[in-house]
Amino acid sequence: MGCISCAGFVIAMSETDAVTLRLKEPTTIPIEADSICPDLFVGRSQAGIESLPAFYGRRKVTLGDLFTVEGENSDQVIVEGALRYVKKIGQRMTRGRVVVRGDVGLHLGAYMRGGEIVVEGNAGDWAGAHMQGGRIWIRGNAGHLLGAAYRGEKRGMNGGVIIVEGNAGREVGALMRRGLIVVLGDVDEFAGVRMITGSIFVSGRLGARAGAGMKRGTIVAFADHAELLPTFRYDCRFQPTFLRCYLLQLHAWGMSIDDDRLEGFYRRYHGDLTTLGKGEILIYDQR
Amino acid sequence: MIGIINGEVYDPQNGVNGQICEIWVENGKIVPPPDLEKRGGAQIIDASGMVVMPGGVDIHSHIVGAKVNAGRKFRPEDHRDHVRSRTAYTRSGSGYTVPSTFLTGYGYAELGYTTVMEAATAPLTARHTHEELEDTPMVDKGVFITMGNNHFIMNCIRTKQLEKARHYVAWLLGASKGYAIKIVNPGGVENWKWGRNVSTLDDEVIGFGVTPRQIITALAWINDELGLPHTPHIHGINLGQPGSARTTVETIKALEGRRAHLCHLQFLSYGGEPGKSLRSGALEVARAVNEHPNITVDIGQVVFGQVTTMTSDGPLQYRLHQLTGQKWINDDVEGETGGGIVPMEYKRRNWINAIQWITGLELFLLIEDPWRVFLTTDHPNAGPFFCYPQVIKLLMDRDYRAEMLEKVHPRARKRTVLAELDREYSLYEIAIITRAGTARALGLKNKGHLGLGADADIAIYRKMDDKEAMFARPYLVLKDGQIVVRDGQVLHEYQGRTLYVAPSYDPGVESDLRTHFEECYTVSFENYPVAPDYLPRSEVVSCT
Amino acid sequence: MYINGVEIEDAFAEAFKMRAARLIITAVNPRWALIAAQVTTGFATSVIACGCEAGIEGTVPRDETPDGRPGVSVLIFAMGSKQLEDQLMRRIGQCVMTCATTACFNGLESDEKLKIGKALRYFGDGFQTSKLLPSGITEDRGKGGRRLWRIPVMEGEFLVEESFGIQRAIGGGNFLILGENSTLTLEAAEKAVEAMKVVKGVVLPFPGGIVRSGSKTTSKYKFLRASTNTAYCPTIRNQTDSALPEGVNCVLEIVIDGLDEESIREAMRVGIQAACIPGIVRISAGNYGGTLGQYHFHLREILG
Amino acid sequence: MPKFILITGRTAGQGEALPKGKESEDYRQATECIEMNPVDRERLGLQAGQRVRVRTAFGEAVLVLREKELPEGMVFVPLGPGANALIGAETRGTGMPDSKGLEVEVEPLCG
Amino acid sequence: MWIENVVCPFCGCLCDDIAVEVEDNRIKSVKRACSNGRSVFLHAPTEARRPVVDGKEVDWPDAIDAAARILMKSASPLIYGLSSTASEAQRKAIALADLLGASIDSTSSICHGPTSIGIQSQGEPTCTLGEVKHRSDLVIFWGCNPVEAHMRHFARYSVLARGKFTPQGRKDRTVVVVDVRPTLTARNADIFLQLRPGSDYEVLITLRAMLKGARLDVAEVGGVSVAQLADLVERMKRCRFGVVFFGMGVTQTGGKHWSIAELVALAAELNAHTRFNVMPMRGHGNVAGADCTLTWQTGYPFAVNFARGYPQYNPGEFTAVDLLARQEVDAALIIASDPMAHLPRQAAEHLNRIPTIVLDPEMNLTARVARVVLPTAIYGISAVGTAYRMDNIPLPLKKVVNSPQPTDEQVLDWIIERVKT
Repeated sequence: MGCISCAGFVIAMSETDAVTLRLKEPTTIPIEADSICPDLFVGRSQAGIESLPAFYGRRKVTLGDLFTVEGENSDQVIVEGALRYVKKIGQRMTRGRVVVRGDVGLHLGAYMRGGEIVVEGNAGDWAGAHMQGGRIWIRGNAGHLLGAAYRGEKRGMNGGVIIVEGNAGREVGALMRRGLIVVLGDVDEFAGVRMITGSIFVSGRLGARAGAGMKRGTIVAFADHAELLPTFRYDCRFQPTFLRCYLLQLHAWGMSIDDDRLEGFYRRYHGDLTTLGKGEILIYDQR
Repeated sequence: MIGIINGEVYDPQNGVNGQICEIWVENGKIVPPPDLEKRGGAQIIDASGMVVMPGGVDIHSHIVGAKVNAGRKFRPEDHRDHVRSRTAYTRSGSGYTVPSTFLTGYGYAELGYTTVMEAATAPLTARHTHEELEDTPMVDKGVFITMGNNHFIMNCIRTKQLEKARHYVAWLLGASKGYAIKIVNPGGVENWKWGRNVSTLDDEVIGFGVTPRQIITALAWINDELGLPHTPHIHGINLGQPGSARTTVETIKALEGRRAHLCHLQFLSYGGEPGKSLRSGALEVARAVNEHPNITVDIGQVVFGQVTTMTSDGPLQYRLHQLTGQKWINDDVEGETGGGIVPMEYKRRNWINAIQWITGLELFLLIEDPWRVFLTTDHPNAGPFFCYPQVIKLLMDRDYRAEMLEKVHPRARKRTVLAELDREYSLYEIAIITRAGTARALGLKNKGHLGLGADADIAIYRKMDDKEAMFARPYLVLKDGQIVVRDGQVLHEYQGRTLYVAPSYDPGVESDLRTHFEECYTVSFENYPVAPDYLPRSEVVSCT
Repeated sequence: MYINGVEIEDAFAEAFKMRAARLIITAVNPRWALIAAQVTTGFATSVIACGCEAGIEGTVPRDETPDGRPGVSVLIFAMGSKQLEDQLMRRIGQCVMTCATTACFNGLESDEKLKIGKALRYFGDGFQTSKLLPSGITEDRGKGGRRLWRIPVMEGEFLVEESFGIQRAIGGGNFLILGENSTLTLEAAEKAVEAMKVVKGVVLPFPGGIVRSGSKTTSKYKFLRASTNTAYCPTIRNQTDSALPEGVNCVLEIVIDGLDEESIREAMRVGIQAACIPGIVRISAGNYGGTLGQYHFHLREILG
Repeated sequence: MPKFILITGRTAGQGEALPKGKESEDYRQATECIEMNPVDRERLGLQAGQRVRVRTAFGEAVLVLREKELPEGMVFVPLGPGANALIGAETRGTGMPDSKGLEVEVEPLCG
Repeated sequence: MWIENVVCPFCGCLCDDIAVEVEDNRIKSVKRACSNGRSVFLHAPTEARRPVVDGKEVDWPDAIDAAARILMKSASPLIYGLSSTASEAQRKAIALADLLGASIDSTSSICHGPTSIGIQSQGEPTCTLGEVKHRSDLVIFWGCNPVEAHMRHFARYSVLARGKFTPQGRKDRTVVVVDVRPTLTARNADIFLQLRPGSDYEVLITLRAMLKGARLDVAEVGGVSVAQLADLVERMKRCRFGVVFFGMGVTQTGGKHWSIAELVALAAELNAHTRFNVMPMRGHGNVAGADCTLTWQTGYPFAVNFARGYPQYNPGEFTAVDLLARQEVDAALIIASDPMAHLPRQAAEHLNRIPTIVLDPEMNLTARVARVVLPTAIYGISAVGTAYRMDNIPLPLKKVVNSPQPTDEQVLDWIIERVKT
């Protein structure tokens, strides 16, 4: 780890204009709160926001039942409290910004189309599933199936950017169709499984079976070792110019990029040979 | 007692063509108008400005059973965004092209349909089908039993023991609580179990020494001998292939005047040569249908959008899997049949799909006798059943049809006669192709009409210029005389009947069957038949 | 009007509408970026016979290029978008792709785009791949961002942007330096070219930025539409309707193609000022009586 | 401490004992055991029939050692309470815990 | 009295040729069943048991009332089990889940749940067991051990069975076993490929690549030489009718559903050369039925949640192990299963913390910790019903002895009625 890192991250957001929600009671009963979505808060009074629907287990309730709400009519949203069991925050959002102070539950920003979500803690499984645009920035760890497709679907993430400063779980970017996922820590097995195209960058350890069944797309391992499937074949050691473009973009977003990774050489493997074989895994190999 | 008054009634079976007349209902049946005294206590439905029809009767749809359920199971992506919440009176569910059972029942009722025939079940899995039917509310229903690749029947044909086959078929229908004989790609499905198919009526079925022609003619003969209410229900050979129009016409000729129903004819009416590019063969097929009064057909009209193709035609489904690259289920059933499932999308701008769409409409418009051509989408193969109103609009509204034709791939438009066909179906004809005709073809004497003694299955639609909107949301639907749907919404759940036949047979055939089961099946003869308690409400439809 | 004793004639340069693209060519070091840029802008002095006019706009430092490598900015001008597309295909394909270590990026934000990389990618013979570089957080549904094509070549990969923005531009801004002798006139012209390098959005398409064979739009020969600018040729000054004042024995022209009027104006301003050295008699400008070009750059206005 | 790969699974004994009840002696005997090959067993200095402590990252169980033909480095525990004490509840987004292939330590039960 | 053609409800084979001798409402002897099946019949409880609430025996109405109260009070109830009861009871359980807005999951999630997920991405070329009996000349058992878990599978369906096109039974077939250890099944194989644990995925994807003719840079995969794999690929291409039976050796190891997807893809692609099918070896007698009933009522085979009033599906979210381990449920209704014995301890422990209701013919480990214990008749022995064989063939279960207990179906019906009022 450490070849790409994120030192300072500043959230430019005026808290006075934002809508702040604070979960009243910690609970392990799952809460579905897809109504915490900037699009729905615009043009709504505080009372209007409080009356938006949510589910506490099997009980249909309102956001006001579960959260104290401050502010109104804004696409800038702050969510606070013990949110590990709160699901679907920012689902289908197209604009604005959601800042989650702490850990958050499943399906964060699923089907998201625009705007930004920042999680200051860890996120649960399926964050950014079927995402189409916008950016999700997770300062802690992400769960499994980050930016993945739900079961049975043909394609997952279709645009946008996900950045995870910690680790991510299994099946990162499964069936990814477009977009960029950057994990600064480690990822578990099956990163980019059956990806159609898109980019997955892993700064820490790239788990086993990365790129299994991938058609096109790029997986980059910035650590200098990764265990690959037999259905990937070595091509060459080279300096991919396109990768510089991506790294500089990350730099522009506030990440520090190790010079060796920018200027260095990468071993290129192509696969998966059970499909088109146009995918590639690039593994850093010294400067 | 309920009286429906002031409505414009379409009851083709009884020659009522839009006249304003009263329909009276009591104890689930159509009854004569009561005297004034009794009228006082009756519930009166004022159907002014509305169209009153018998409840819809779907002659061919895949709604329940092993294959449909496998389709549901492997397509969560079909269900995720198509859900129905529970209410105090109805169950929840999910699914678009392959909806869950309760949704299917509600969905049909909400279109004004009150009877639906499940088009294909392997007898070995009939128990499953009946379990699902029990969970399919609102409608009366029946099941067609696949027999076109049945080992026992093929053995009888080879050894020229058609009488034995006849007794077997009678036993099988009773044992599976089926309604009709279904034939799917006769011989081709058996050959698929060796990776092959048939392409002509005289190809040999591997290991059995019989031909598709022999299977079809034998089952047509048996059907007549047993006096089954419906005809044999035939999905012929070469489905989906260029040149299928020719084998379809040959099949009609091979029947030599015997009654038969050819299902989803659109898929079997393509011109051109095998292996070459597809074109409509509707003219050729429609001519043959027009010339053969023994034949009825349903169309299997393509509706643009998502579908789930599912047939017992194993080799066809494998071909679709290879063509589309979509996920594929294959399901070979021992000694009886096979099957496959592949998700698909019909696109306007795909010229092959456009030709399929055109072929269906051409058949609708070229087959002259509405009593012999019926509306289906072969749900969910060519389109979901809830798209029927869209098809009705295409048939009733020439301008809409022309407008839609403009939107399809130009290559498909080039060689079609569709643009020249300006026939428009009347409400009377729509009533025939969606209820009166289908009920008659199924031999359901109490359905598809509003004459005295008929089942009080009634659909009342608000009369509108936009026929799609009109048929999509009936004002009221009555099932067995109860109002079950209002303004296109199910009011409460209602358990319909399962219709089946129980033709008599020589019990002597059972000893042969025991041997057959020991040799051929992995289940015992005793555990094969579906007991009557699987049918909570049932009705045996008599044979002639 | 005089600058450093040099007369600024009350004349105007007549310029016309063109379409332009900007390429950012990068390479492993400045040398190779420059080689690629020079070759790409070679044989591109005049649309009359070169198909386009092109030149090097300037160097681009590492921290301003999309891939963080040294770059050179190139502007290419043509009479219409069709011709421009044709020239970009040829020049990027033959001059940038062939050149060791290079990559080629779009340098112009515009709604009007030419799909150059998208067409060039076929050189990859099926092995080309593309990457969609995300640009920010406002993008919706994968739109936005820049698509880059990676074409495998013997050395590694040639990276070229899918689309190049093009915009309305102006060709034919100019001024004439009328001097006492050829030595001083060339010196003045060189000084002008040097000074104009700092101006963004313009290039000087002629060799070294200077043209000696200025032209007029007629010819005595039917097959020729343009011929030498007889009014400014000193060797035939008394055989023609000469525009040369006394004491002028050499004229050099500087032609400027630019992305907008303002940059051409600025280029002319700094160029003329630099050219006004002792030995220069007059600064003039080429025009066709205002009948041909839509843009008129009045010298005195620019310098006033 | 040498690490072994744990495989769990059905056995005939466990299946047969199941209908006799989870609290039956048969069921306990059929499930509360661990199989190991003789080479590994000798290397650890263990005896068949001996009780051993088996430990994973998720939990531990005390099981009776049995000798069985198995690849070296692998141990087998029949499905049951013993196996369930050893496997974790993390399903990694699949619903299915990692019931096979875990690393385990096996040591003689002291005291 | 001998009762013939009894369906044994123990495992997914659902052998329907069992003969059971009954005297005085007790099963005396059993013919043709395997040792597991025999044990099921011979140890079936027949003595009367009363429901238990909070450790005290109560009457049925009180027990139903207690169960209903727990469920109604719960904000997030779980219904789990289902695989050892009849489909009629499964349907009632789903109706109850729908009514409550509960999560419902079957033991599928810890056996062939990954199979369902794999099928959802890839499909499933399959067939009924009779097809295997009649046609198969290449039978592969991958990560399953029928000799111990499905004891009559060889004889009735897959290896020894003689069929129309396999008149010589075993001699007509090549049997391949792929496993990580030499199981009893492997001893019966013509070819045994012993894999390194957890490498099923690698081997499967390699076979697929080899079938495609791809050149690979490796000499061995998962402890098996490429030459051996090439031999297997050739056999698969050349056979007349091949089938792969697979079990938890595939579903429970690393690749999980992706291994299944590869296996399915391999079989599907082999159909370009010959006929090839796959079939999961389903464990419990009616676990296939649980998949079926859940699917036709909700659209999904397991891991279903009704909290929003309609079914949502997500393995890893609505599966029992996850719901329990994350403590997302506050009440549980367990039907014909023993999660205290079968789930990872971390998950099972939550059942100790929350009110749990158990419907089961036996006193099991879960019943020990349950607030409400509802002893029911045992399906296929003292209750009729329908069960689905591993190939989804529905079979009628018999009631060979009378039980004083109500059936699962009846009890669930009572609970539904009580919840409704």
